[in-house]
Amino acid sequence: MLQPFNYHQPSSMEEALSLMATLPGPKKVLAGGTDLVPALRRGELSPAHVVSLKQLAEMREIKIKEGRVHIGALVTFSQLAEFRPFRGPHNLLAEAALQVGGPQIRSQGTIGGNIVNASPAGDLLPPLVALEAEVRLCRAGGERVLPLDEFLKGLGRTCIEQEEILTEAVFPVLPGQAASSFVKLGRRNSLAISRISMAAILVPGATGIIEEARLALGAVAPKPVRVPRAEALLKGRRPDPSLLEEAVTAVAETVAATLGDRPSAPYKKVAVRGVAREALIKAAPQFGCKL
Amino acid sequence: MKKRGIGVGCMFYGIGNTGMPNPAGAFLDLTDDGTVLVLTGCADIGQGSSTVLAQIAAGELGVNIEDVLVVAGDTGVSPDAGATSASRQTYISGNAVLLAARQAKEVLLEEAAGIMAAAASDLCLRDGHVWRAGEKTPLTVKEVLAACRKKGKLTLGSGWFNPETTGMDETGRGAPYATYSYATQVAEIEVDTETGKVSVLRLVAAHDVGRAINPKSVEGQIEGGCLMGIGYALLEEVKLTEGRIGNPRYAEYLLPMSLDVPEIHAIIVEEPEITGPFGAKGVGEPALIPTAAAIANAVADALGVRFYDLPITPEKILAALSAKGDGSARMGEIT
Amino acid sequence: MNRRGSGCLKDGPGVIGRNCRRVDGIAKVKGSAFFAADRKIDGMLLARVLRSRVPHAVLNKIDARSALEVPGVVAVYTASDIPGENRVGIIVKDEPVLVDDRIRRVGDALALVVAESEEALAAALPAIKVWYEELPGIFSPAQAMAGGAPAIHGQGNIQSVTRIVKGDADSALKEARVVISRRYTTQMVEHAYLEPEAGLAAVEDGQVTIWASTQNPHYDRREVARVLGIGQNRVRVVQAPTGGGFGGKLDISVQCLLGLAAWKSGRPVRMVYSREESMEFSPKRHPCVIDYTSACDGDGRLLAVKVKIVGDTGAYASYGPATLKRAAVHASGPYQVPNVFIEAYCVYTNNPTAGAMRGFGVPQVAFAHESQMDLLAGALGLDPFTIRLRNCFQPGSATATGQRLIQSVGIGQTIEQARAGAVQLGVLGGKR
Amino acid sequence: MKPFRFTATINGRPVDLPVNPHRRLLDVIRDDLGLTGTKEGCGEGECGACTVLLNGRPVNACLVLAPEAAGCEITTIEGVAPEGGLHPIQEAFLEAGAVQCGYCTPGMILAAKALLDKDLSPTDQAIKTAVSGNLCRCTGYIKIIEAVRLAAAKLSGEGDAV
Repeated sequence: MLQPFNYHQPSSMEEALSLMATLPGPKKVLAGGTDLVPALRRGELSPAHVVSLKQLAEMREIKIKEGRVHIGALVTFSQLAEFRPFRGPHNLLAEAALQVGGPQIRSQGTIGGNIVNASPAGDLLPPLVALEAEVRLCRAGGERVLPLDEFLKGLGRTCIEQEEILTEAVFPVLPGQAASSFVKLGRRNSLAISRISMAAILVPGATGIIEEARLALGAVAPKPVRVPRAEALLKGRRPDPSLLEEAVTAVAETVAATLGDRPSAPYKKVAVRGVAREALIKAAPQFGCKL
Repeated sequence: MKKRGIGVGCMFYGIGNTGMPNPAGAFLDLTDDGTVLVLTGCADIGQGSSTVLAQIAAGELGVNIEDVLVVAGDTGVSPDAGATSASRQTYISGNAVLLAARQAKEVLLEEAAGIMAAAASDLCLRDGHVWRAGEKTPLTVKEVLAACRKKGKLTLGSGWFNPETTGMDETGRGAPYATYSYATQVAEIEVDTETGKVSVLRLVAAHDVGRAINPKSVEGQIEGGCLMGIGYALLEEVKLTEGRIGNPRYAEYLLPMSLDVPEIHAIIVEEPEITGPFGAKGVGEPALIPTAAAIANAVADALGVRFYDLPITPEKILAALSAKGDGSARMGEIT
Repeated sequence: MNRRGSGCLKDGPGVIGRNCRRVDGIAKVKGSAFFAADRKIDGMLLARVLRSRVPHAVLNKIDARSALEVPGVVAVYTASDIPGENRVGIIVKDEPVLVDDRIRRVGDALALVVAESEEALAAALPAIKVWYEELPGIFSPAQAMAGGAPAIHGQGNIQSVTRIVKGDADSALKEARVVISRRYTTQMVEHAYLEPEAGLAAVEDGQVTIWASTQNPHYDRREVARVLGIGQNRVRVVQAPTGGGFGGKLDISVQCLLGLAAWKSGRPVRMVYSREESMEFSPKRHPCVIDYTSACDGDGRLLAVKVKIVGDTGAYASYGPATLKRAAVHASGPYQVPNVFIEAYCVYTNNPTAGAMRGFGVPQVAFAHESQMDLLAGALGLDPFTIRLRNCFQPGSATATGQRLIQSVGIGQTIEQARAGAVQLGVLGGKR
Repeated sequence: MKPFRFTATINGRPVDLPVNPHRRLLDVIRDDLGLTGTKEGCGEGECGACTVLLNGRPVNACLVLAPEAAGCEITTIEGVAPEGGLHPIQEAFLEAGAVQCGYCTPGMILAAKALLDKDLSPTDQAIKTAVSGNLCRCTGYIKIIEAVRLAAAKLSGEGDAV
């Protein structure tokens, strides 16, 4: 049984924003509900008002325009996983979406919820950080756009304000020749919380060298982290097994520094090597081959 | 790096409670139209006992299973069958139902013997007919039932069975179970030496169940047991702090799910138990028992490092691998 | 009289050995099987238990007056409302239905609230005031067995000891070629059946009927009758379709509380555990510490085993004594061992109760004895199948308890067939 | 808190009833509509026992606030079988021995249906993925996976060949 609250189902963005601006007392935005409803059931949250975004159909769309991908906050994990244009360079998003929960959670849970929850283990966050995504936050009479990395404050905290609604995530389209991957390590193969995850984007140049590398790790810090040392190391070089080892070591060293002495550190310091290795090979099979 | 390993686990398991009486009773009504009602206290909790008991009654009375209705686990109408535990219900309640069926059948066969001028011991029931010396006769069960009723004879049965056991004395001597089931499982696993993750690839599970009354149901028990055993070996642990459970939710107490399932090859071995109903023993618990042992041995085979505490988690594996070489991986000492 | 069923292998044509469909299958695939939580009776009340959040304490007083003022609350029952005996347990009657003197674990039932709605229950539970005096807790068998440890149940904390002695294990160890000693530890495990505990009770014509998710309706009947102080003939327990049990639904959960509530209130009452309640308060698989020594000769033939098993049964005995006894009987595995010394201790602590769970102590000892077999094989360079075949029971073998096995001894067959199966599948290659 | 008017189509039939907005779709289905085939196993989306189809997609009814499902087409286990008969998936579950305690079964069947409504020749991996949000503690999933494979064959008219 959930504790009672007032429920609102605005039929337009304006109405939603005006409710957010005017409703008194604690309020929560309801998107997919897969995290909010259990929190209500456990009594961890007891908002006076729940504002449902159900009717805001425009937030359910994925659009590609002017070189940027716009993903509405209500886009579900299933939608992301099934979105055909994400089969190519952007497949890290589809792969990450497919690793979330099980089919039921994926039909319901949304990208907006995943971002605003800001769990260190949020599956979509490393891909979005690697994609250098921004988030749009709207309020009555205004909006702001923030880089995701800046928006996330770590351990479930973000810089969203009480009256704001996150409406979309936006990122630049990757070049056509780019390849990407997402790898998640959980205790089991579905309905698992990520223990370590990694998103990798590699942009090859004309001669087969790596022109650009972007790596983002999840669940090793209060929020997803990029690995600049490993990215720099990969840049301008050709993927092969020895470069892989260098990169994996660079990732592991960065993680060791991030983890400090938390209880999971001894495990994660080592295990991240396996995750990084798999992610890099998935993004560029040449890493795995003896050339 | 991924390393494969193979491990073996064996077990035996006494069917029924340990060294103490644990009877089960059953009532059976062979009704006028030849259909059968079985009343049993045996709780079917999903393992399929009601189906197996229906098969046993049908088998003894020579009717179709569709003609048997089992009313189970209602103390208002059914006799005590003891607990659904100790892998005992097929063997013990199975025998109780068999005996109840036999008692009802004896009335019927005696009547049939009179009609046919034959010895009751030469007769049996099959497909709704009376058979004599292996040959079908035109006499139907329904006709015999009608003849019984005409004389005021009811075809009811009651049966109870208590496995023959003795208690254990203070040095443990005794025969605590009437029969034992046996099993051997072979596990093939793969360990990722970087993440410590163990994947069970294949399990071969050979179980001596005496006789499989319902083979598919036996396989179902074995497969389910194997998966529970995988959870025991690798995943599951109730976390306690000062008597308080820290992970009382499915989100925190993880069970294996469909994507974690290996190939499971169940092999049913039948070494009939002469005191069992149609030779049957039990399988419910044996299904789970050797799995963790086999997996632990497979992990040791893969890594050359043995684990002495369950569950074998990725953390323990990586810790042990990093300690390997400093003598932590001991082999058997030879004296 | 002890009657034996006969083999009767000539009978049972067709239907025996056939994959008949489950007799309860259609209702289950259609969703029409009525589990206990699906059942409703007009005028039905709902019940929920107030449970202890501390592991060990003297209970002084419960004041439910404010809870009774919550609209919709019909009654709050405590131990003094129990008309019969306030102790249940399959082997030892040591567990209160509602605590009357001492709290022995987190989750002990203190009071039962009966109300018209979930909302009323939710408001009433926190309104009940409980006074208690906390006592130091005991959270491991080692602590419980140490000299001077406070007794959780009056006498010492060792609930039971099972000893199995055969031959002279100590002398045999001296003669052995290989001796291996290891300590094995196993964890506490949850049954995690999909259906949380649930039941519904109603009183009619002086008989109380309880529909419950259970593995043993006749045991439930005995306990409810004792607790209510009425004849067993006036208690009817109907096992509702039960969504798994694995041993965890052998103990009393909702039955006595529902019987009490329906008996006292005169109205039908339903209680359904949440998942958390089920996982926190149902019995568990015993965590065990197993010290195991095995010895064999140069051919890998077992000469002796010495085993000490300590199982943490938590606050109440439940099936603990039987679990540890069974663990002892099975500790030497399906092998002929001429010299055996086994001790199994069932120990009280202030941890959650451990009771019956599928395998009943044997998965724990199997982990140990099978690891030992591989260690012995490794020491002698033997194949794991070979050492097992060399030692396994045959018709005529005697077990550790001296029981002679006459027939239906299939262990050798299972080893051979598992190996053959593994070879056929390519799990085992030619190299072995 | 004011009741919300819950209008939806459940198992092909329109429903229209006032519902307090803090109630879950699961509560409406089980308590208000008496469709108790949908089971509650955990109340937090971790077991799939309460799986229903919402506009054809599988969801955990315990995670859906009732008003969120308003206007949707909802299928529960009671709406799967044709009048007086069984759906081929239900048949297949019986035939394959995929049912033990039966508590996960309705949710499993709906998760399978969500897959087979879109794909009649799923790979084993697709089948495992389709039921990867549904816990079963009895079967080891092997026979459930077999049942879905069998159901796919039945539905694509190859039932007898399997």
